[in-house]
Amino acid sequence: MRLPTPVSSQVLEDGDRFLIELERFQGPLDLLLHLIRCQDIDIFDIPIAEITAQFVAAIEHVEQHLTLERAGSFLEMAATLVRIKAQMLLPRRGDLLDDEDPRSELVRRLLEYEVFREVAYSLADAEAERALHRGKGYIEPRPPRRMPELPLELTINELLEVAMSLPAPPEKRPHRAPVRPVTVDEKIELWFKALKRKTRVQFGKFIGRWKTRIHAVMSFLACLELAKRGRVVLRQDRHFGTLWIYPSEDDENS
Amino acid sequence: MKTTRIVEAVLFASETPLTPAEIARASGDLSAKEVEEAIGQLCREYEVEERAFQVYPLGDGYQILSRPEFAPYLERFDSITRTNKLSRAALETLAIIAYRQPVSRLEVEEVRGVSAAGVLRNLQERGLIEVVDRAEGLGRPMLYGTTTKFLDHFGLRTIDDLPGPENLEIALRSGE
Amino acid sequence: MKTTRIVEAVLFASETPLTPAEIARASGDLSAKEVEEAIGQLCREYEVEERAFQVYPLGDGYQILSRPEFAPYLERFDSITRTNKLSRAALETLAIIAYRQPVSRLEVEEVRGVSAAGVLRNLQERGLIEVVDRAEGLGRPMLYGTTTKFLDHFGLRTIDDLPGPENLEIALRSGE
Repeated sequence: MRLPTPVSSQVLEDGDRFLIELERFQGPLDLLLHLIRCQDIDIFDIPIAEITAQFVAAIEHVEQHLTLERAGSFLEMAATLVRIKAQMLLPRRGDLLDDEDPRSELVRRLLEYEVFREVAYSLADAEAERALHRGKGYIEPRPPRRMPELPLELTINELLEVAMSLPAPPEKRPHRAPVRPVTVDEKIELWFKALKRKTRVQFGKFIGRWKTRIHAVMSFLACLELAKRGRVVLRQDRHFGTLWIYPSEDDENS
Repeated sequence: MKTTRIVEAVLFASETPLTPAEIARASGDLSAKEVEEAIGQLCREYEVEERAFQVYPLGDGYQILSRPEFAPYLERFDSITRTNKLSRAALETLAIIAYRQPVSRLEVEEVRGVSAAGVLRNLQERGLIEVVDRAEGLGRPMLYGTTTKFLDHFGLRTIDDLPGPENLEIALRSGE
Repeated sequence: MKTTRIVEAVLFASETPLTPAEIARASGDLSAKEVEEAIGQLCREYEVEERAFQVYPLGDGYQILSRPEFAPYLERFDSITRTNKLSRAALETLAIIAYRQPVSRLEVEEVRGVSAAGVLRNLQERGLIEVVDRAEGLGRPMLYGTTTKFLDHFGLRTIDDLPGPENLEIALRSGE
């Protein structure tokens, strides 16, 4: 027998390729750094127009797929890049030495993030190295862990004290649900619902979901009422045979 | 890697006795007989070096345990004796079961307001509670009650001998 | 009883790192300094005897752990403590907290450029970070720091042992 194709591979669309790529990145700074570093770009002189275009292309499909929170951070960065790009186009007054490059704040953030990204990689190495050292109890107990046979430190007084401090017991089970009146009108509604998408319904099946007789009686009365109004047709081949309920012909279109 | 060292590493990392055949699983080319020999070697080493621990045969397996003469020091040590004290969660759960048995996990959770699966397993492993019945209804949940060991611990003959609320004051006073 | 043996018995029985002060509790007439000396002695002994385990410093405590070269043999057994590796998000967040502690959620988010709430909760649940203080100002945001368990997880003695690139200084200064 052939196994059904996993749903995930069926729904994969073109855009998801970007999604998979993006999942690799921790956030907009990570993606941006990747674009800069893998193209050997001087981080202190980022070609902002080019990078912005690449960044936007990478996140184009983000909105539909990523969680709002994650998508938001990528979109926010896109907006920042566009703003920087615009500022770069404005003529700058060359006479002021401390006229700051619009990219400088971004560069500072990128460098800062890069440092911690490096530290994170070092931590991963340290974690792997530490994991090679195993403590006592590393091997799973076999046979299953037995509790030490030493005497238990617990007095009856302590137990009683705790028992008394607990909230009162819940009402004795089983709970008796409050009796709710069963009405013919309610059953009529349910018949309409049951007949909506079916050509016929078996009476026995319809009442099968309730265990008490009152439901069967009310359901039957509802049938008779509907038949009287001409909304349904009842059919039974013989005495005590299966009872079928059909929606009447002129009810089809309503 | 020397066989003796591999066997030592495995015995060290295990908290329960392991049979030579089980220890041999550590390496593809290790036989139970070689493991036995290595254990003999370790025993002699620990003896000569007067280590605080020794390899002891337990059942059909072996385990490294501290020598009996160090027991008083270990007992003084909190974290080692602590294992026999019930946690607050275990104590509360035990109290609920003792006084309301038979009870289902759900009922315990309703009283304590938190998941009880882990605590129940723990108490069961300690032999203080057991499954005594199954409830009617959906899923037929297991019902827990206390064991004979529980009664023994408190010197009770039957569960009806458990003190009631009227004894609480006395119990509290005598507990001081 | 020789101090070294008592210390050995206690270290051997423990599954978590113990500080010298904690170990000293095993005996009435034992000082933390004597414990330190005994640990040094044990380290040398295990080294000379080429034991499969060694006493390792972790945080401000010590624990006997198997030597790394035996990891492949132990891995062939079922383990209860599966070392679950931390995600990159968790590692980056820890890196920031480790260097900038005490640090607020907002600061972590500014450096990483993404929300940190989930990661912080997760790290807190694993006991790797804790709330160490509250900042002044609006809402008095919680400030996070790393725990002893953090040092244990990465096999570090102190926070200064953290591996860090040369240009870290720049990043640290700009954080001020």
